[in-house]
Amino acid sequence: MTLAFAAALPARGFDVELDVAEGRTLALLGPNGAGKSTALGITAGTLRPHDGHVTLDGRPLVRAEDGRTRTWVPPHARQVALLAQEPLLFPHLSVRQNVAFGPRSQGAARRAADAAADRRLAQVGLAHLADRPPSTLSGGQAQRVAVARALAAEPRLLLLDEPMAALDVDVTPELRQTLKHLLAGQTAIITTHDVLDALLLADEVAVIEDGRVVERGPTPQVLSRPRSAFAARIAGLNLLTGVWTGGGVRTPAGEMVHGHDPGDGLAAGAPMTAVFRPAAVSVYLDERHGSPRNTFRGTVRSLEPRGDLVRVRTDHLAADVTPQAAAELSLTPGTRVWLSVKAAEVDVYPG
Amino acid sequence: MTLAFAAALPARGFDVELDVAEGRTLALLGPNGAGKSTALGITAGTLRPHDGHVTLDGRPLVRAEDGRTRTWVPPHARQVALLAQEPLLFPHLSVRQNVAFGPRSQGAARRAADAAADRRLAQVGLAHLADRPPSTLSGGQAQRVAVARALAAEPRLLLLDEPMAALDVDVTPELRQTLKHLLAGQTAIITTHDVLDALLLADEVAVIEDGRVVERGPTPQVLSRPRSAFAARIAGLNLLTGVWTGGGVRTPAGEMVHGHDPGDGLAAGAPMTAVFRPAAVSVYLDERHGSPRNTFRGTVRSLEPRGDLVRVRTDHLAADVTPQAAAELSLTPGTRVWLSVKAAEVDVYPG
Amino acid sequence: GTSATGDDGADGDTTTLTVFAAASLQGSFEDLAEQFEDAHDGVDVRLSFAGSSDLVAQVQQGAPADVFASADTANMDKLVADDLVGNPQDFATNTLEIAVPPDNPAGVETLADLAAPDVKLVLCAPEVPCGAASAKVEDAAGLDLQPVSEEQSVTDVLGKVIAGEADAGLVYVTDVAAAGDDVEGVEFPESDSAVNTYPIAPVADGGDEQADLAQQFVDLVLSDDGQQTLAGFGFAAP
Amino acid sequence: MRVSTGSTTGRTGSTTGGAAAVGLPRWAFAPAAVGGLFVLLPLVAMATRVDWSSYWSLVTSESARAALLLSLQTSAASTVVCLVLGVPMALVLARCRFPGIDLLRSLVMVPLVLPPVVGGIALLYTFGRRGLLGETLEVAGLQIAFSTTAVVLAQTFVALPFLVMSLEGALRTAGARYEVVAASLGARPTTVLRRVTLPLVWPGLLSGAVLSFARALGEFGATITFAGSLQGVTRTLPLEIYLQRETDPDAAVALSLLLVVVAVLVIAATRQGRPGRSVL
Amino acid sequence: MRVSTGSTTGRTGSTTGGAAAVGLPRWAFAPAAVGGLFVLLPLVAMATRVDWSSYWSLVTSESARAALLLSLQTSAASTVVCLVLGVPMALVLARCRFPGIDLLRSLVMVPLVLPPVVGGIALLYTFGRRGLLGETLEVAGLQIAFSTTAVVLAQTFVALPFLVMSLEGALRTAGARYEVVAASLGARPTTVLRRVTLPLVWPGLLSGAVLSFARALGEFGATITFAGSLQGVTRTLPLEIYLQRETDPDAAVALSLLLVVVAVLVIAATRQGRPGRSVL
Ligand SMILES: Nc1ncnc2c1ncn2[C@@H]1O[C@H](COP(=O)(O)OP(=O)(O)OP(=O)(O)O)[C@@H](O)[C@H]1O
Ligand SMILES: Nc1ncnc2c1ncn2[C@@H]1O[C@H](COP(=O)(O)OP(=O)(O)OP(=O)(O)O)[C@@H](O)[C@H]1O
Ligand SMILES: [Mg+2]
Ligand SMILES: [Mg+2]
Repeated sequence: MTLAFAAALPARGFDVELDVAEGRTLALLGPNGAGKSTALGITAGTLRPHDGHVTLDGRPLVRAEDGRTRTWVPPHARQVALLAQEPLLFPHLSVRQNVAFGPRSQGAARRAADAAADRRLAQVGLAHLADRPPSTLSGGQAQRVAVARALAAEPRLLLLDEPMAALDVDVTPELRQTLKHLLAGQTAIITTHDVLDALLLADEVAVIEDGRVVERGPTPQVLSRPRSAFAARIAGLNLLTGVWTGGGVRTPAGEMVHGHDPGDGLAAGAPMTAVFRPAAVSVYLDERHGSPRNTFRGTVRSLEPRGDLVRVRTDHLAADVTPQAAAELSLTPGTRVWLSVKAAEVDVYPG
Repeated sequence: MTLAFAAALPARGFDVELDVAEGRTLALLGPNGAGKSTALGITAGTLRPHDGHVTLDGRPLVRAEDGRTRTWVPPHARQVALLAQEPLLFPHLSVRQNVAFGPRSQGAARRAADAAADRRLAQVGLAHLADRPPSTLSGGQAQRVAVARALAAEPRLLLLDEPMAALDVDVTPELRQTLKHLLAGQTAIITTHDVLDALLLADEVAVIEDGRVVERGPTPQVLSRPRSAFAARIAGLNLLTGVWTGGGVRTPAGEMVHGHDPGDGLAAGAPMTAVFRPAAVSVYLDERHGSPRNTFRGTVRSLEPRGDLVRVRTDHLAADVTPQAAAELSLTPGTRVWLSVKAAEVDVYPG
Repeated sequence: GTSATGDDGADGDTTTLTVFAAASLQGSFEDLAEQFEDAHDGVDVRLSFAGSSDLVAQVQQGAPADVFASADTANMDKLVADDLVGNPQDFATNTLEIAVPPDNPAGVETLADLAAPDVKLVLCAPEVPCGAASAKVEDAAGLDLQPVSEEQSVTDVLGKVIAGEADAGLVYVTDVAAAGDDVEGVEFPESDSAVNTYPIAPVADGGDEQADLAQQFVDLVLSDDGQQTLAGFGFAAP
Repeated sequence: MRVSTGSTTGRTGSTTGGAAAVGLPRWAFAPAAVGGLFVLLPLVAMATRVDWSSYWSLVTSESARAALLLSLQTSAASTVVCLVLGVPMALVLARCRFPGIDLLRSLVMVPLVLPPVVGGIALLYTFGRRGLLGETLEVAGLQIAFSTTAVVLAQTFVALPFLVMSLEGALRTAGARYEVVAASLGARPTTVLRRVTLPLVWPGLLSGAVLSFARALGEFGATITFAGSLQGVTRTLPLEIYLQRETDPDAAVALSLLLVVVAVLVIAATRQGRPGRSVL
Repeated sequence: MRVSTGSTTGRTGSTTGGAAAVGLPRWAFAPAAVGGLFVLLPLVAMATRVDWSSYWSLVTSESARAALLLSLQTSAASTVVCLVLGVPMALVLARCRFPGIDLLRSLVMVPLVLPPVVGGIALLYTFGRRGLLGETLEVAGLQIAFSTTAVVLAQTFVALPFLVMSLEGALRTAGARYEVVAASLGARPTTVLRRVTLPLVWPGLLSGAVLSFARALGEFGATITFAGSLQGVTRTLPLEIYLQRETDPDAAVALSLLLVVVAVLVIAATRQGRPGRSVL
């Protein structure tokens, strides 16, 4: 492991273990206030853990026991670059000087550092703003310069805290592509609220909720077979958990969910997860007893356009229907509906 | 018109005219640095225009001629609340006091203001943080409190500068729903990079590029029949512009585009726009001469998962294909491809 | 000047007499004021001490003084010229003395010793009264003294000697007396050539009653009792 | 010490988790220590000279107590006057732009550079009986010079720049962003001032007030010139010290130590209320 | 004036578009004006007393020129010493946390409250021949008393708190967020200090230096007590002014005016370089 992280900060209800292998990228997902920035801060050395340790390439960066810091490598000696949630460009330096700051600080000559800066600025599409003072940039421009600055420092470990927030549609795919390119072979952690970032940039995903890791694993696995409600939501999947009854999954609310048979002899009572796509869900105003073997009651909470379809969100499930269907059923928030999904569409697995 | 806005600020290359009718919401779209925040700043009174005027409910808020301010209503007397791109919560006040600041300033009694604050905090899902100091909030929590604070001021005109950036998937739909509810009947301008915000919250859309309005109109019209490249991109549509040749549209690059016949006798040479969905585009490795009447050459720039499909972006067009198709064609950035789309899928209109 | 009257006291009958005196008179005038208060029921003597020139400036600007006692005639003359005081009378004299630190590190015995190059000597600047006096004795003795500093006031000279920073300084006899064990005095005969005279005068422009009281205070200073008190602090008779 | 000193792998004890700051370069501690010693040693030297056996009786003598009381009263009063005049001045200097404001700012600093006695003379020329405003004041029945009011004026004159300076700096650094937000929420300028601006610059305001108080407490030259030295009326502690010095330099040093103790107590007491800023 | 004064529909002329600030409450201008007049009137009163016909010859007299030159040289030197010692002190006070730091901070302010004459005595007790360090210094062959070095020490002693204070305030307000970013980009503490911290607090540093210079320029009490007064060696302009006052008070006032002009020029010149902060 390149990065081994196990730290607690009780003041923030934070207690997390993570590791990232050499050259891999880990995406940290989780709701607002889950502790994503806290994890990055402890790794970068802007926060001290109350307990625990962080090790990079076998070298301890920090070790703390019950509030006493035993080992402490100062941030500048960690080779960890942190792109914080706010851009925090140095106001007294030009855009180019900001980006050249990392190389300069690490001993590069002026011209080499400037050249590196211009290269990075070109990568984020802002070469033409190199001579501007940061105070004259728009919010999104500043964020892109901050990305370039973090990249230019060429750290052993790169920490990106929501690098894509506040970027316009025009530049997001491009910068995402740039990052994909640059993160290949770079050990990195990225926090994001966008599943696309996780899918494209991260080899692994860890989901944090309330300061605890609730789920982790390779990106495709977590996003296709999530075990936590948050991972399912971010992956755009419906998720139900319950216990195995032999023929299906019984949820705590008493609903039965049938799906692909998970095969292998599972003990009745084993914890199970059932997952299905919103597009596989049909919406009715009354209960049907046709071929779909799963039906659930719900109340419509919101309707959102989603591509060519409309996403109908109920209390705990979502369905994608055509605008025509939504209009015919005159769905509005508050409508009581039945949701049904074919067993063939439901993926059932232990966990 | 409730809001009439026509202002120029040459120092930022900004020259924009806008208006918003009573009770309607305008979405300002545009790339980073286009001038969205500038427009809001001039309306709120945090920036002075060099030339122009802003009128709210027939009352002039600011009038400037060639750098001389002729009329100037100070920000506090404008009844315009601005939620800036940064949350800027007052650090010395608790979360509740922050939200109660608007009502208190406008003369509400302490208890009434606190009650209003708690109501607004509940609406953004943060009632439990009411007694916290802002410095202990995460980035997304702070942004939600700022939304609640702006709402609590109950302004005549509400300006929201990217209120959704940095919010987690969990809370975004909910807050969007809250805003939708609250913006009904509220005159408002919202800037956003997310087409969903525009679709759900805005009655009208204006697209700004390089400090100029390039397109505006009712939201469904702009997003389904965009005239500007940016609007098309944000709506997730492919857009080609050219001139009418009688049978189709000829682009400046010499390509011919055929579509639904726009009907009515159009003069040859009239500027025309052709628009089609990425999902309607098929990708081939060689040129086909089958039923689709439109084919275009392109080089793959990036591949992104998009729901169940993969979005293939080429130089100027995008196509959504199944993962299987992408794998069969072994599409990677740099692959030269032919894109084809049936004429029936192409919407052609003047403009 | 007129001072406030009847401002405190249950009987509402207290009269205040304000005396402006040169700082070097502090000890002696505090004693004198006590004597005066003992002799005059219901009279409260307020003393204000500062450099003579400060006091002159204050009186010129209308400070509420009833009596002014100066450390030199030049300053008193300024007030006389402005017609701000009554007839000044000399009430004490003072002569110079060499002040050395208690262990006398430079072994100063005579005025001539001060001219030795390795003696760190401090004097008053010629612009201030004690400096003028120093210049007179220097002339009279035919010496060319090379001070390392020309101080603003006697206190500053004395301060340097007490701290041991200077090996010797020229100050007044009364200052050596007031400093007690902190310095040692070395008398020298040439001091007779510069006798400093202290004049006192009631400040004009007061009400009758105040003027009366002021004159009585001046009289006390000039009386035998007063002279005896002053002598106790090292002053010589005029 | 919480702050690391630039070592690559330092071992530092810290009593709780939380924000960590960037270390100072290790070399910075040497000049800082020299500077600290340069200020502290003279205080120690003073303390070693004091005859502690007679200290108590000296500082509780009637004249010393009267002087201390007067000093505390007048310094408190001039701090209030400084706040009343200085806060608006700092606001104008920090937030308004008009021609000549830079000159004005420089002029307001003049009492800092003026030797206090000259300041006292200037005050006499202004508020004295024969001064610029003397007649006007006399008609109004006001006799300022040589009264306790004069002490307060003299102290205010020398202390005002401290308040203005330190508050103006704080206002500039804080910037106007929060004020803009407050205004857009409908707060009138007075409300913005009271509920946003002043609370935000509270540390600067507090330290400005403490500095003014400290400067007023130590004021000597302008007071003796403009207000004179009458026991109980205008003879503040520094004037008492000056007088003592004529006759008993050691007593003067002992009284100075009293002044230092009072000042340190006031400064330290006010620091207590100052909340630490979080680092990140 | 760029800033509106709280009117609902004011008419204000502005020469260019751009950032607008929240207005000050209109009432704030009244006390600000009173405060301004309170500082300015005494200066005017002084100027009216000067005999301008003889002014030029007075300020160009040999003694005046020597005093002015010495004042400028020593003040510049003590400003440099203040910077060398004070910048690290401010950094330590603003960025380090260790027990006793609050007391230390209060003690560093003591020279502000100490009447300068007492400060001079304390310096004598420390650096004088018989002072705490006197013997050490004498062995090292250093003779400080009655030298220009003593003047610089006295000025540094009284001016140091100004620099420390104003820089510490700026450091606290600026916060450590940018320093953290710089460190995470690999900058060593020294680099962070040089390229981020100091440039960010530049206005505070500059105004601290100007204040120290101004305070050193006006220093009288500590200098006369500790360094003495000899033309060309230790007699700075304030000392010359005091001496003049004994014989010719009006000449003293005239010289003071020279001091004021020099100080205002220095302050104003330094303000020029100070960039305005943008409002939003
Ligand atoms: N300085 C602080 N003091 C105390 N608690 C804090 C502080 N900063 C953050 N917290 C709390 O710690 C928890 C974790 O915050 P953190 O900033 O790590 O969340 P996050 O996952 O980054 O959220 P977001 O997506 O909103 O940025 C939150 O509950 C937050 O309220
Ligand atoms: N203080 C300033 N001085 C000069 N130019 C500025 C200033 N602030 C912004 N600009 C420039 O003005 C233009 C418009 O900026 P604005 O902040 O309005 O963009 P925006 O549309 O809000 O962008 P974003 O989506 O990134 O927030 C940009 O080119 C920007 O660089
Ligand atoms: Mg965060
Ligand atoms: Mg913006």
